[in-house]
Amino acid sequence: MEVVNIIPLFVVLPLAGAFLITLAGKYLKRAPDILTNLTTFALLAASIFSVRIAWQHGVLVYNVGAWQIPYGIAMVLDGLSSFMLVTVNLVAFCISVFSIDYMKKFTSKWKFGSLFLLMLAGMNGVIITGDLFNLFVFLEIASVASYALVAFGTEKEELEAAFKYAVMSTVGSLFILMGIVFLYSYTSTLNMADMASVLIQKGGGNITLLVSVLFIMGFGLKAALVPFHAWLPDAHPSAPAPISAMLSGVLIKSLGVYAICRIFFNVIGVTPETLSILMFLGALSMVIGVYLAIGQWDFKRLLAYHSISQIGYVFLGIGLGTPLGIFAGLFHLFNHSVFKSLLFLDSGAVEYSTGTRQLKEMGGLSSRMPVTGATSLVASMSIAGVPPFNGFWSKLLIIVACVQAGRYGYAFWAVLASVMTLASFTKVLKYAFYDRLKEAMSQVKEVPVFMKLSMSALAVVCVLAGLLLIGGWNDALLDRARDVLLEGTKYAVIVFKGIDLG
Amino acid sequence: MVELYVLLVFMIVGAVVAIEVEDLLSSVIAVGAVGLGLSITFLTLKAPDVAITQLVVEILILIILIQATLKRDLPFSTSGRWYLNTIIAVVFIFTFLGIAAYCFRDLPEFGYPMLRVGREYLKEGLERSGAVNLVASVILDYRAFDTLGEATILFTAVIGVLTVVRRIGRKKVDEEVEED
Amino acid sequence: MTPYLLCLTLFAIGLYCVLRKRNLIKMIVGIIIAEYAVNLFFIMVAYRVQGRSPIYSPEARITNMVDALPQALVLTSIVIGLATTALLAAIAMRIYEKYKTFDITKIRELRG
Amino acid sequence: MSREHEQGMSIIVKTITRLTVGLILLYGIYIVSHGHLTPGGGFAGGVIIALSFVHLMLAYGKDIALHKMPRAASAFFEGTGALMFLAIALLGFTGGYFFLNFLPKGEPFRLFSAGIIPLCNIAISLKVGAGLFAIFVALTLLKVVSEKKK
Repeated sequence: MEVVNIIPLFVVLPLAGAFLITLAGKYLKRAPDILTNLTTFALLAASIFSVRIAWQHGVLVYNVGAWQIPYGIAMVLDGLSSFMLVTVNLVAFCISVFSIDYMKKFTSKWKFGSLFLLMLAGMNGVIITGDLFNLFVFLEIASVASYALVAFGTEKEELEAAFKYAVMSTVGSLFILMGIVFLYSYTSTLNMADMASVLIQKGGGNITLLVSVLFIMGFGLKAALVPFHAWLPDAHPSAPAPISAMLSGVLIKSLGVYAICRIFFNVIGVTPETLSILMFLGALSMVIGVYLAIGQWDFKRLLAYHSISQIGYVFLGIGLGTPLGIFAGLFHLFNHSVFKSLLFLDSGAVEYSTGTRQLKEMGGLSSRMPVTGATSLVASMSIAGVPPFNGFWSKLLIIVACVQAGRYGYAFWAVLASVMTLASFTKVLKYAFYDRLKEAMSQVKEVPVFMKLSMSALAVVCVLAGLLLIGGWNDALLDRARDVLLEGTKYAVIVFKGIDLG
Repeated sequence: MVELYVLLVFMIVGAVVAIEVEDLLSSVIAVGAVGLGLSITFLTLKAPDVAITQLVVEILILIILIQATLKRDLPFSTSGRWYLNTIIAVVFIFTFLGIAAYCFRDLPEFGYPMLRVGREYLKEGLERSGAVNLVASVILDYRAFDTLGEATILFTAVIGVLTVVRRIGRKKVDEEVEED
Repeated sequence: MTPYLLCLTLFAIGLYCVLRKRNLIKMIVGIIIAEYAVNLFFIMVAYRVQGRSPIYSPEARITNMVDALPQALVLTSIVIGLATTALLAAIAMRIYEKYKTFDITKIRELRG
Repeated sequence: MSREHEQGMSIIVKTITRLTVGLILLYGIYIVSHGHLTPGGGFAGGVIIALSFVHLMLAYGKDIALHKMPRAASAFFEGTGALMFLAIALLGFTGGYFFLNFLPKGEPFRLFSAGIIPLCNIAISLKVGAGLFAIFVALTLLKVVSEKKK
């Protein structure tokens, strides 16, 4: 068994888990829980292993069905993919532990488990694939599963949010497919590395301009960048809490940010214009998201607006195009995955115990729910950028990168948005957790053990993630991911070299 | 290639009817006509596999949508002034087409594709995969992984529909709910 | 060139319908039309003048077949369209059950 | 709404359905099994198989169709088809690669040729046929229940 054979497992494992759950889940009551957790744990282990092998080998290419590039589909594991795999699968594992207890409030657990694993398979497929159309197929798997998961409670507002989300996201998919058609016609290949080399030979031309616009609109819709964000504040709060955490934490990143980075940096090649568009949209999302969040009194809706704002930070960092900027953007992506999913899990825990999402109806919960209170404190401090939590380091790096690149205006807006985030989360902490205990809340109990376990694990990651900046860790994970983006369209050469090695 | 233009114009007219007619059932049936036209267009463009699939999928979509609209209310959807809507639509479509026409000069001319990768399938496909139907050899051998994804999407949609049609979504923690 | 533009017109009509119409079924109709247009574009890109369909026959040796790859991709994309449409239709029917209408202006629980 | 009406359409439709539904099913199976030789394939054939059951259901009402193809059976076929496809993909590992066409290619233009392609077609058709029928049944039942509520 060669080491390269691990690559298809990232798709095969969750798919097999999902299929088995539909066969067995109806009859065996514990099967969905056990299968989901086993699968996500195996995926987490595999992704940590993948960091190791990506570090040792550089780029690993797997030809599905033994067909050579560009005739078959190739899967590519490099620094960026392994970084994203770790992010996605870490969060997914914690969430699947959380949902053991949380999903007892819903019927048909096997459908939840199956859809959850299908969504995970879609995200892993998007990250691992090296083929443009294959990326689209997996993107659609993840999207279709997420439409159904948003409507999981089948109440009025959930169905409505799911419909709105599904329509807008499908329009995004159509733009992406249109872009793929144009690129296929222009280059007559679908493999990303091959496409990059053809584009270098033939030169860009007007068609890449049109394709860039289509991709920014399409993936921007998936990532909820500001002019395309209207679905997110409805869809993310409506889903069950573990799914909100999944959507905000990793889905918009793997389908949106990762895909944009991979395609623009490694295939089409970035121009200063695309970078400045990304940066402008990022800054816009950052400010508008936080501005809209301040007025919210619904806990989950507030968090959803903050997701828009934090995605803006990621795009601002990556759009700078400097080594430090990309590094900070990716680091913030990881941090945001961790603390935003923790916050959504906390909101889920509060909803589980009290039955409400309105901040005004809560109060003094930290005395009744100590674990939830403490983890919310950690996560809120992280997102607001208070030292020494992880959010502080990444935001600091983004601002420093802005200043280094001479973009003082953007640095100012980043600081302003950070201050507003802090204000908004001070409000959350005050009203929900540290105010006087209300009468109605005096009977509230702490959540069951699995929920506590998963929240504590994520909180520990929040505290420790700052260590990623130090030495060896940094070298294995973040630096590798950043180098992939900095290489730009040399990606093609590197992938073809990776084949020779394999 | 006269028939291609005729079919395209037919589809555009059908699409305009489908979006502008007020009765939902008529709208759905107009979409059926567009889909039928599309299927024939695929045939004239030498894609029989796609034509068959398009035809059967069209029938299924039509049945599902008619089920959805039948015996439901007749909403008179478009409100607002019609000329305003028309102007917006025409401006929108022509801007889009203008940009596209400008960019399309880079694409290969219609009917003369580059066939960088495609030529390999046409030459070697029979030998290397053994399938006479080259489309089958591409979807199930060269790019079988895509087809796994495609089957998975359909699977996801089935589970998704079963999820959405549940009567009871939420329950108490220890409550047993009868599920179907 | 002209077939490409006519096909894009179809796409624009579908897109216009999704963005402007205020009715759930009409939005689904728009998405279906836009999907048709994208699929058609893919097949057009594959077409060769005087081409044959990409299936060998026992009698004749065929050389000028059209590109088989986009046809395979379109098969996949048709299925994706079917899956999305089925799910959208199911959600729309459930919404109808709750609100007794398909009109989106009367379904405003949420404000984004 | 009267009870007979709910149980299907008129006698003319029922008779024609009885004559045609078998042919449609057979045609679907033909399309699936010759997917690597003629246009069609697992997906189109699967949809045709599903349509034959849909046809039965539209003509005779839901009870008879569900008697021929119970929901548990369609769920089972769907899961089995999906797992079968995945298993074929994984069996490629015996030759060293995921999705390797590990079976002998055979002689062109024969029914048993092209290695794994016919098997994949069968797996897909099982999955697609059962899955689409399940979608259709779910939507129909949804409609029936909501009409009863009125």
